[in-house]
Amino acid sequence: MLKTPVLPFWVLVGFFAFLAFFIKRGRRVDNIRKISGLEALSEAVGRATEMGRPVFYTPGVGEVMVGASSVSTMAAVEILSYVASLTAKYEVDLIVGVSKGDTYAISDATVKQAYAAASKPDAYNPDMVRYYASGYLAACVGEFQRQQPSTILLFGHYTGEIVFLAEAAAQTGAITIGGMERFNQLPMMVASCDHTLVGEEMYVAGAYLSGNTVKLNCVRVQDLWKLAALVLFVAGSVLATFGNTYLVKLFK
Amino acid sequence: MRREAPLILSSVIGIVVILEAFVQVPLLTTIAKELMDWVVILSAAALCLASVHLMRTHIMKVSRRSSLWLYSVPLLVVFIVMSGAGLFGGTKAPVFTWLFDRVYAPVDASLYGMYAFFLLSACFRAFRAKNLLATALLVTGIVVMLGRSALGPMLHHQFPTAVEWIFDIPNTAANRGVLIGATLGLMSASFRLLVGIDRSYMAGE
Amino acid sequence: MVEIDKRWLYLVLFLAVFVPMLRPLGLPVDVGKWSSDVFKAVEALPPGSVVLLSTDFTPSAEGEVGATRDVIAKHLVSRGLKAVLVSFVPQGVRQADMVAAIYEAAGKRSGVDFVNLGYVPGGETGIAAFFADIKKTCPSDTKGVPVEQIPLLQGLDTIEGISLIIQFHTTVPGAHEYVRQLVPYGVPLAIVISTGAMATVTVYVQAGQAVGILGGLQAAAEYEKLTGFLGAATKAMDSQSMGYLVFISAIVLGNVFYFAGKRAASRSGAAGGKRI
Amino acid sequence: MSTDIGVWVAGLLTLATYSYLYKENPAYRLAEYLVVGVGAGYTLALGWQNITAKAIQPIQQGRYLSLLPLLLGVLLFTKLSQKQSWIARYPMAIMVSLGVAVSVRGAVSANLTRQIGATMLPLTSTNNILMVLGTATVLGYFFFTFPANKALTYGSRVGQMFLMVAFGAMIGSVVMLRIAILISRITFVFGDWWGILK
Repeated sequence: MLKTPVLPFWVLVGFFAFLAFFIKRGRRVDNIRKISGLEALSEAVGRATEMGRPVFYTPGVGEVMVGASSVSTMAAVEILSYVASLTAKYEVDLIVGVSKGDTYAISDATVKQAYAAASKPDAYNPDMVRYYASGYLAACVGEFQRQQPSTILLFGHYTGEIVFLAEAAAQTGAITIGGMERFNQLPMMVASCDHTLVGEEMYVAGAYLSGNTVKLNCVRVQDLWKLAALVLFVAGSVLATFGNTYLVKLFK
Repeated sequence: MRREAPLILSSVIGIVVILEAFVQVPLLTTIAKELMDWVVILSAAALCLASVHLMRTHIMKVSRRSSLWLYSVPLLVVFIVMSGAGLFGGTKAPVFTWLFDRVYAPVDASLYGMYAFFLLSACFRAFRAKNLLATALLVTGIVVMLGRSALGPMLHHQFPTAVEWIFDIPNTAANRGVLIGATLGLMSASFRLLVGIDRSYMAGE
Repeated sequence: MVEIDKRWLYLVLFLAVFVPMLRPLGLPVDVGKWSSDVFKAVEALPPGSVVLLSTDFTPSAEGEVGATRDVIAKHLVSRGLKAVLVSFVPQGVRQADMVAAIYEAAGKRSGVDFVNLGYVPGGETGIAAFFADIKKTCPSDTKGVPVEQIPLLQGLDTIEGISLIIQFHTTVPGAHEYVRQLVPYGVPLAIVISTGAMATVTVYVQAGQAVGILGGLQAAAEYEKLTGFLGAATKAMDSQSMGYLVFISAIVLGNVFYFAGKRAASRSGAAGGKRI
Repeated sequence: MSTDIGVWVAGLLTLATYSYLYKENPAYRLAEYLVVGVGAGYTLALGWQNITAKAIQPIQQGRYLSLLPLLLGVLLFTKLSQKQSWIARYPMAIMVSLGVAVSVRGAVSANLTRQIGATMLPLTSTNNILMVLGTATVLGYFFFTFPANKALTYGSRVGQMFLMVAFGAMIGSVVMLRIAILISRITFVFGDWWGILK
């Protein structure tokens, strides 16, 4: 009944089962490694407060409903939720630039929710989340120059435009923090931004920022599975060295 | 209920779509196919919502004469002409293709052509030998630039080979390490989204 | 830290790219072995030999292999070689037309010195059929002239009547299908390809299944140098090379400024360091 | 020089866009607002085509199941209302679930198990050893919850080194592509439009 290869299915089921188990057990997770980009986040919003200039946030060019970008866009939305709660608290202007319809709908709901949760529903303004459609890049870099945000945050899914976006952001003198998971565009972000969340770090951001035990347990499970993956491919390599290709075939 | 009902419904939908990829059940395939059509319709609906928002914002700007309202006028005009032509004349309508080819495409292509300048600016600032890690970035960057241009082979004939090696070995290894970690992160985030732990867009009341 | 206005950098980059376009510098182009092998294979053919040009590429690859197409066509014309043009990709017919235009511009006649047989559908199967019986697979040329009335094709039944194949690979079907189907015939094959895909076909040269590879704009420039028909690729290479020089100089300068004024570097201190 | 008005509009907008390199200015702003307007209209028209093809036409042909997603789409618009915006949670939750499900179902095999399998290399050459070591240390850089120890610290240091080499290489390799695109843009302005270049 299972489609071949069956391994990915069992890996997914096993991983979800581990998550469920660790969440249920609910132990505290300490010793979280410092992630400088996330440490800098609240500082950066604080800076905007001092300077009285807006925070610019963009969840990228990804679409919530397109497989390749869905989860990274949602991870960016999680971070947006945190940033919006800070801007609500400190009463700093927030501008969110989006390029896709579904991402707009979700981002707007998120910002509205965050302001409501911070007991500042009146401070929310529908103009905060701006839909630029495919004029996204032109509009973002235009806003950078006009608004002179003190903080520019770029998370989510990006393609080639990131080299322009991140560098135009850096040139305004704003603090720039970025994060993405696509490896081939990451370097451009690393080159231009003050801090960059690399790959998995972006998926950990929600847990890290909230300190929520449930979410931190998920990070714990990720770590254990990473360790397992590491042990597996090292073991597979050692076995292959001696001519045993059992593991290699299993993972083909 | 206002929170739980949509969550439960959406979780079921998500699980069906995931299962369909791994399990051979004709009914599941039929349902999943149907749901894939929903993606297209829902994302188009979200687009309409965003477009309404866009129009509303700029009409407001014009009527309130807020800053830069003057620019909102041409924006609204081309938006209405473009979507009107598209809706009633189809995407082959002459106005539609003219606006696309003569307004959208050149600006888009120009922005694309500007990447080189911003890449240069990024290289100028970022490639500085501040410490060991930054030096590694700098050295490989220069080696690859030389190896990929006509200049490298003039200096030393091994340059292209070195570049191939960098891409084959260290680059692939780093890519894989990031990919394995990021995929586990993605799976974990998917779980949280599907069961409703991460739901910033609908938390609270 | 010494700050330069980035706009000076922009200006320098623009000029570095633009000036060579106005006035090609003719920077030395280092000719690789694979390009010169292709050149030699063409040079070795006696005038009047028939070359098959299989332009299996789409307009999106124009920037990478368009210049190669032009310089090869000019080279063939100058050597008095005849050309059979065919494409196994629908969009490739337009590319074949461009080769035909170069032949016509040199006063060559369709049907005698060259012929464009148009698009052959069927992918790899189409290639196999074409090799086995050219005239049966293509009943007429793109002008509608039946193959029986085309002098060039008289006596040309299978692919064995062709002295050299030059195949433009960008998609499927492409070089891999050619190599597989050519096995029984042993006609020499040269591959024109984009830089990015080059690695996938190098094994064929090493195995002797291809005489050489022309990869990307760089190879076009090399071929232009070999033939003396300097054109678009040479100009673009000059622009590219100058652009690279600007990038490398900018990095060197950036470091010079950085070490010269290290003390003042605190603000953008995070830049370039450990920032991930 | 071209006499085609379309080429002129395109050309002027090209210059307006490039003026951003000097600084943000009214000409750039006009180009920016125009491209947002045209882009939004364009995507809207395409979206509408999709709704027609996937919902309206099937409904007209008696496939009433397609009413369901259409209804969900309409419910999304309750977001615009103050009181009833909770209804929009249904379509939004479904949108997120669908996207996430499609994303995760493909990722496990392509990006996880197959990558692990591809890293199992016989440790008989320097390259293979470097590959396994690189993948392992880069992965080590992403451990978040393990208490700090020497192996982890040094391992992730090496991993960072691999990352930096990879990043440098990728930045270096896009330079050519970016210059090539710039060349084609310059060709348009000075060739097609002004006719200076041939």
